[in-house]
Amino acid sequence: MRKVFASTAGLTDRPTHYCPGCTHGIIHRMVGEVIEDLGIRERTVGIAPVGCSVLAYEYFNCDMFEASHGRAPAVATGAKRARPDIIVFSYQGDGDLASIGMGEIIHTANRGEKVTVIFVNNAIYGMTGGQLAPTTMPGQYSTTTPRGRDVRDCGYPVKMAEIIAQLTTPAFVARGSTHTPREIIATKALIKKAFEYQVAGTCFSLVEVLSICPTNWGLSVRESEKWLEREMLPYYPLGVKKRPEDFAEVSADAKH
Amino acid sequence: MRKVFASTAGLTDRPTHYCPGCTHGIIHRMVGEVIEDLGIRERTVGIAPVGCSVLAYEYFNCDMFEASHGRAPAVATGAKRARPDIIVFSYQGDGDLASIGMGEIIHTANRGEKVTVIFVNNAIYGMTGGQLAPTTMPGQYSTTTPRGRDVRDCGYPVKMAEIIAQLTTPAFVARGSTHTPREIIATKALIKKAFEYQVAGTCFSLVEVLSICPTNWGLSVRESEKWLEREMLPYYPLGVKKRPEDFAEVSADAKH
Amino acid sequence: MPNTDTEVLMAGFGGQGMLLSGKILAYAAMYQGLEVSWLPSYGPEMRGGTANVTVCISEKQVASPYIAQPRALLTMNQPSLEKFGPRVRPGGLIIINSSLVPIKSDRADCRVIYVAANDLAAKVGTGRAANLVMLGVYVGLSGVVDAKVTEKIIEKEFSDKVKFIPANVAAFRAGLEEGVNARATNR
Amino acid sequence: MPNTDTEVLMAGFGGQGMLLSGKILAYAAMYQGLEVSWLPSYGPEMRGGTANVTVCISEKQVASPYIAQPRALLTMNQPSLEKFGPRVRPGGLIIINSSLVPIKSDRADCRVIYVAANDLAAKVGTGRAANLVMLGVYVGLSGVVDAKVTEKIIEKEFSDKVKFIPANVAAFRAGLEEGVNARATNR
Amino acid sequence: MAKVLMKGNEAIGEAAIRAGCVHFFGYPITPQSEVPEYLAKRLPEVGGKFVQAESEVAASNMIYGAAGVGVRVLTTSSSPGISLMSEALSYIAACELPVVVVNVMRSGPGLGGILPAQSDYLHATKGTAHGDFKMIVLAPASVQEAVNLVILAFELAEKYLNPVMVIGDGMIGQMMEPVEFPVEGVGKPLDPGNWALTGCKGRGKRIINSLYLDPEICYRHNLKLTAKYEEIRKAEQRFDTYNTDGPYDLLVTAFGMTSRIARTAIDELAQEGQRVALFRPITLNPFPYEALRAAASKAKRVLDLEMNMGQMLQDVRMALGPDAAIDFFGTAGGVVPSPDQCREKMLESISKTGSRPKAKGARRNP
Amino acid sequence: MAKVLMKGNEAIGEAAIRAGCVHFFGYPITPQSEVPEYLAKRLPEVGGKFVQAESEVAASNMIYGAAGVGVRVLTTSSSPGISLMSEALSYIAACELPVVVVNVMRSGPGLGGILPAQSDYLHATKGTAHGDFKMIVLAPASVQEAVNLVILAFELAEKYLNPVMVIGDGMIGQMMEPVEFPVEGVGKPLDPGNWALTGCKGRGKRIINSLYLDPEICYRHNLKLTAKYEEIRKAEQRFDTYNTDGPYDLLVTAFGMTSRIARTAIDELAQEGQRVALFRPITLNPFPYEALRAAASKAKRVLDLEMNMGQMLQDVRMALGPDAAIDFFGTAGGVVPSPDQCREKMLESISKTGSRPKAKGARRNP
Amino acid sequence: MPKIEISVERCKGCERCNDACPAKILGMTQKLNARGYSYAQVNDRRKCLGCRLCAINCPDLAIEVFAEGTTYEFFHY
Amino acid sequence: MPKIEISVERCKGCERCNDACPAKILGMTQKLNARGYSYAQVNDRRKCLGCRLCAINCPDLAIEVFAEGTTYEFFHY
Ligand SMILES: Cc1ncc(C[n+]2csc(CCOP(=O)(O)OP(=O)(O)O)c2C)c(N)n1
Ligand SMILES: Cc1ncc(C[n+]2csc(CCOP(=O)(O)OP(=O)(O)O)c2C)c(N)n1
Ligand code: SF4
Ligand code: SF4
Ligand code: SF4
Ligand code: SF4
Ligand code: SF4
Ligand code: SF4
Ligand SMILES: [Mg+2]
Ligand SMILES: [Mg+2]
Repeated sequence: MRKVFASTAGLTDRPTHYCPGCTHGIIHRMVGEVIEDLGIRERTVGIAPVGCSVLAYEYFNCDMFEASHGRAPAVATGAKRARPDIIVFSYQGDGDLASIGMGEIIHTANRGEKVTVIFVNNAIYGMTGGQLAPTTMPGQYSTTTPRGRDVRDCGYPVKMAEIIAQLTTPAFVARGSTHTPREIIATKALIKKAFEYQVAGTCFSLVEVLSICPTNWGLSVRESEKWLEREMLPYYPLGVKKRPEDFAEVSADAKH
Repeated sequence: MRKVFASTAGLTDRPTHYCPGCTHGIIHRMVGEVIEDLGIRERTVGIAPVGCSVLAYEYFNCDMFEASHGRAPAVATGAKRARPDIIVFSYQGDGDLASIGMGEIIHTANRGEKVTVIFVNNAIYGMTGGQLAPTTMPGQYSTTTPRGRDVRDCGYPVKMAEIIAQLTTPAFVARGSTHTPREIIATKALIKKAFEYQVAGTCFSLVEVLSICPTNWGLSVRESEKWLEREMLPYYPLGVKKRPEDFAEVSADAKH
Repeated sequence: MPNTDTEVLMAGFGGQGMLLSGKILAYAAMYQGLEVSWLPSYGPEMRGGTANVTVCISEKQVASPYIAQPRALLTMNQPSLEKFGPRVRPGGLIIINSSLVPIKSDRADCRVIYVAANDLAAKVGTGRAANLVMLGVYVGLSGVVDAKVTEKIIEKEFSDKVKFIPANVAAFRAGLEEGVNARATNR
Repeated sequence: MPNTDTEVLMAGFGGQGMLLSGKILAYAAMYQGLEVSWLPSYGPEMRGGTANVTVCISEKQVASPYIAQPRALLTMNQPSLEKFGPRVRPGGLIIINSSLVPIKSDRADCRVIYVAANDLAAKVGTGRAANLVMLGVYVGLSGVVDAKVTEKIIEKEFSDKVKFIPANVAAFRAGLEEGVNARATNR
Repeated sequence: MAKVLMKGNEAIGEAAIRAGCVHFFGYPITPQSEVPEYLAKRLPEVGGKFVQAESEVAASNMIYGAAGVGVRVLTTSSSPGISLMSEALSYIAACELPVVVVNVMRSGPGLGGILPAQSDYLHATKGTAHGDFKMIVLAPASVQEAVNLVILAFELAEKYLNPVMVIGDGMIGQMMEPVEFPVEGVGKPLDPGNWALTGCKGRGKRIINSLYLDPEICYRHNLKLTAKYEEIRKAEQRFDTYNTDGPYDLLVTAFGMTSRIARTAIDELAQEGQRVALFRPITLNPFPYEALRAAASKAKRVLDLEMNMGQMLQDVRMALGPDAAIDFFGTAGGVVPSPDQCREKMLESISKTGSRPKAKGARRNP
Repeated sequence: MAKVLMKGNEAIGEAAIRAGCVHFFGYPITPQSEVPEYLAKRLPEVGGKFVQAESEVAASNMIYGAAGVGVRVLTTSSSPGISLMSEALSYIAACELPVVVVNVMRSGPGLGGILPAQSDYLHATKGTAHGDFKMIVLAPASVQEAVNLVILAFELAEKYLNPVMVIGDGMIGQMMEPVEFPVEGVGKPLDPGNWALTGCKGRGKRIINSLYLDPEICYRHNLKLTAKYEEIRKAEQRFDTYNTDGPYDLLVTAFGMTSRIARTAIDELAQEGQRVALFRPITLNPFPYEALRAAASKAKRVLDLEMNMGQMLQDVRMALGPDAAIDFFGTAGGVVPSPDQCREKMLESISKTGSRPKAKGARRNP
Repeated sequence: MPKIEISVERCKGCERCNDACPAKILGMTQKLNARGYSYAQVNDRRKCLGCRLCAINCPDLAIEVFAEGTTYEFFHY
Repeated sequence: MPKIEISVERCKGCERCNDACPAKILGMTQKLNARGYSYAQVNDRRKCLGCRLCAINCPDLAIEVFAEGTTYEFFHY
């Protein structure tokens, strides 16, 4: 018998602390597998955020940083500039990347740092117990919007992949999901592409991955997958948002 | 004889400290005139940034804050939420708004705070002596890019109006310029619209205004205007980027 | 009047309701004019971990709400018994939910009571109210708070889920009876 | 050997080159083995303001580079004369560029020299080198540094704009001559 | 009003409302997230405004904005979040705006852990940020006191136009104790005085600013602030003592919850005839140096107990001098010292004094 | 190497290069912008990396990342910018990474002004951020010493795996003085030791982290750090004295540039026969308490001079005790005390001691 | 014949494998594992297609898939 | 006849008004004002259109424009 699916060298074999059904685990596995597939484990440095995946440094089987809340892209910048030969990725939640870390992610992307960002959008603050995230859906309950997200008060959810994609600097930006095996397969391909661009030294890359949080959504795992599909997918369309190949050189050379 | 052009009640009559030809002065005047035109001077609170316009609190003839570098939109949020009856505007440079203050401006816009932001893009850090701004043009000299902005190192200039315009939350977003009387006239109309939306309680509004910095560009005033037209205009197209009227209600109401 | 100064540690898995039992006990004591504190463990947001609370009751202001050696332990799961059992003060009280804890305590210097709280609770209503059986046993045994007052608090706590009141009160009473009996029989 | 310990304040509008004159003086002193410090005013980035620099020269390590009462003042504009004139130490030296400063100093207790620095500079090359006329006067008068060394420094400072060297050296020499004469004539 | 049993974090939120503060800007962080959660529910009910800021940097600048337009305003956070507020707190102090900041401390440094600690003492009292400024810092030791001090914090903030920080450890945020609230609306509406930016109708324009380009003016501004801090120092020192009536051999210093753990140990030792007293500063700034010195003068030795590696210890040393006999015991990382540990450390200290226990049972153990 | 005349800010940049540091991440701010400007030019020439960060928050996290992968790294800023680095500095200290931070201080609080000040003493030495950690803090008094201390800073940072701050006022950044640099590359390449994240080829994975959920482990980590600070305290105190050889009536304490102004006044007073000595701490942390005490024991009185409202004064008090006769004179807001002002304050202090001047001209005025 | 192996101790009982299996051969136990979770089990081993979808959908790397002979990977995973 | 007035002391000599004037009637003085700037002046008063463009283009509010009788505002400013 041949193993056609097994654990990956990109992850340690430590069981995770995530809740049953939490798709952080799947996203970890995909990143781990890509690291293994590309043969870059021994030159990869990962950066864990502050969020439910704060312990990601225990799970990824490569050198790991733990960054302060939201600043993983700045840490990534420092690491990659100092050692351009290593592969640097950050793994960040929506509170981390899209709220407190908005400035860092946009500028890191805009500078075109040759790093890869895995952005886990679960529309909530998981770790701290279900507060509003910038990506929380209109009407969605959170502990800091006990009457549901009121768009007149909190505005609409931010679409990070689209925001980053729209910067002029060449990049690979895409959005995947984890609510079905089909989307997981597609998302893994996106993550692989993202790392490949870094390995080739081409550009910044970011993959936003829609993820479920049954615990703080107050839903079963199955209901959560349905809710993601029904509520999040229309607002957060999947697919590639930007490729470096599409870049039309801005001819400007504004010496004066 | 009738005065058909005179100083405005929206400004104090203190001469400014700006360099000869610096268009900060024109942008001040336009804002002051709009405040006068709309009859809101006595209920307006302005917020000066840290940048060449740090002393704007001396020039605007209304209640004024001096904010910390980049955080004017957060100050505006606090002020407006606390007193929804006042008209709140911030006046910020490109270092202030687009570099250190990137997180604050995006979230303030995204929450749909009913405030108005005047964003002065002069493609440089004026006050501190000509360092790279996020909006500095490719190849442009700055004291921290002594060989010109290398886009492989610093990425491409950020287009703030486009970034803000692209958020889902309804807003009025536009870009104007100051390099000719024609554009000044058009820009004043944009600034007026921006304030009108706030007065009506409709939405967040932002006007990006292209401005010259002869001192740090190392050009004469006339050369600066030409340079703005030749180098900046193609990259930073003028016009209205977003209007609240265009907003198609996102039907989502993701209660669960 | 008995010296009511005491500290109780109530422990179980998250979701087993021991924090609520502790709150009811604290409220009951407070309503009787006693000073109280209710200090939960708040670990990192790890899922499925244990949850415990220390309730201190005193006639004077509670000094330390953090108690290393409580006078009583109520435990709903084995890890908690293993972790906290050894810490109970000599001469103290240990109440174990034998429906869920398969092992015994080895504390010869404490009074140890085994109650099949889930079974008892299921019998009088629902197994989910096992936490109140445990509370009942403790109240019956220690007499630290008045049972009637405690029942009122239970009713108040469930005032927005009225339909759960009867089963929870019944579970409390079932535990209370066990406790009162135990008090009468031994020691 | 004369006691060379001194402090000179050089002031003018931004762009008039007094910071550079100060730097040349400091360099010249340094090359002669003296200790020096060069402390510019750095005001807020207000445009068109005044710029001044304090150069301290000492045989021992310079103590305070910040001097409230300098021994000498070289001034290229009226505001600086008004501001700093009163601060010069009694018995000190004030050199005024009379090409640009229409007023006189009222310091009877100081030696005051008026030099039409711009005119002189224009005569020997370019008016833009007035700052070096001023420096020349000071060097000639005070003898604090060697004129030849100073000329070498000037050449070095302009080494990437060689074509400006002759005019600047000429301006320095013109000033020097004035200074040496003044030294000989009075006091 | 009757007593209610309430979690410290929620009681802090409610206390603010009772003080008349209905504006909150803050960012979630354990172990204080129940404050914003509670206020997100409550504030709309009382016509207030709750805003979840995008970060602590933003939150601290939002309270600057809200205080500047003349409303009472609160933010709360925990250690790393408070560090991010450093710059804004310097601005707020410089502009003399009244704000209240609550820090429910967790362990550090860095991300540390979420369990109780007292290791932000120095950041709060000494070096909050750049420039010469000081906050008033209040340290409650019970949920009731947290309520009282939050209310006091608003009073002091407005009296002195200065930021006030209430600083407790995670325990105080997470525990429930009975509390009694003063009647609703103790706080009269904040008086926007002659400084708040309310629109210049009927008066000259106002400016809230901390930039002073002229050094002399900036100096004068600093002197003015310093004079204010001196006034605060003289008028606002608060502390509590325990067992100081009779004679005692050892004086224990402790603030916040640690003082209660110490009390348990002191009571136990009293039963053994050991005479130990407690000095608890309530205002960590202004620190009650003279009062501590007076209390220590009656003891042979001082033992400082903290949930940190010796931060208040600096002030204890400052009060008593470099030659004073001061012992220290501190825990960190979320480890709460047990009453037994404290007891042991007290006995160690006592043994160094050479004192013998007095008749057992001299004092009753409550 | 021959001496060159150089601006302090540029010399600081060059010193870093000479120490082997070719990575810089920072954000412009007056009066230190010449450091990044200089390095933007120089670093590409020596194969280094210059990155203008989007903010000080980002810059401080970039140096965390760069130090974590094992390169020597520098950031520089001025007061408000340093406040924004608070959180990251706590992380860096917790993770025991070697970084050097230069603070060219300007006046505060808030935006303050851009002129010289020394008002970040307490933020640097006491309460940089949340949690129990300390930086090593070095205070140069000349451009040459700034160069030397920047080089020393890298050595100490790497020896103790701890952030080191070099702290000077705006004057030191802006003035030119002759400097001599050590030969290029004093610094051997940084030894990535057993901690740097270089990719796990040929070894187990490494983690750089400050999260310790288990309180016991977090406690142990704190104890380990504290032990390190104790080691630093013992080994690294540095100070300078002036005029302490003979007898003296007054001891002046001052750090950084203020000490030089004081020296001018001391020299003048010596000509008048007044005996005044100077004590200048070079390491503000660890502060040389014992050495100061020894120096002060020979004087009748101490006068502390600072460009702030009395920050180092706390350490002087800590060293000498609450009963010591200590006077203070401080300026703020960018006002630099003049030698004359200092002289006057010294005379005032001397008059309080009742001493009379000794024979005039006893000491030569240089 | 392809087959899968489920790690009792890694499984958290989320049932995502159950939903993913096109052969509908997976179910949950009544028994609890050491961490208190009811865990996944194969109800009908013979019908396993070796398609890996259960493993792909599992957040906890609790499933390994084995196959013999030639396998056709319709999707690269 | 429309006319403009230039404030000698407010003017910084940037020449933007010169460039803006459609009638090309503005120039700069040789004299300097108190702040050291050569300032704007009207060379031929009679040709002024009262169009306000010089004032609109001036960063320093140094120009006031006066007109008599009916004016047609082609652009609202
Ligand atoms: C400076 C700072 N602010 C706040 C926190 C508290 N905090 C920890 S995780 C988190 C948000 C987590 O949400 P997200 O990034 O969406 O990750 P998730 O848990 O949902 O995966 C917050 C606010 C912190 N640790 N540090
Ligand atoms: C926290 C902080 N960082 C940096 C600075 C220094 N600083 C002052 S203004 C400025 C940038 C100004 O540029 P911009 O915002 O573009 O305004 P401009 O002067 O060009 O109008 C900087 C970096 C500061 N005052 N505070
Ligand atoms: S709280 Fe939500 S995001 Fe966090 S582990 Fe649980 S399910 Fe996943
Ligand atoms: S430096 Fe530039 S932006 Fe600043 S006043 Fe001068 S021209 Fe204007
Ligand atoms: S491999 Fe496919 S068929 Fe077999 S159990 Fe898994 S999902 Fe079902
Ligand atoms: S998907 Fe994995 S964790 Fe979930 S039930 Fe199946 S085997 Fe268990
Ligand atoms: S009003 Fe028009 S025509 Fe008259 S001076 Fe001005 S620009 Fe020229
Ligand atoms: S535009 Fe204004 S400031 Fe410029 S030259 Fe004309 S009048 Fe003077
Ligand atoms: Mg999330
Ligand atoms: Mg700018």
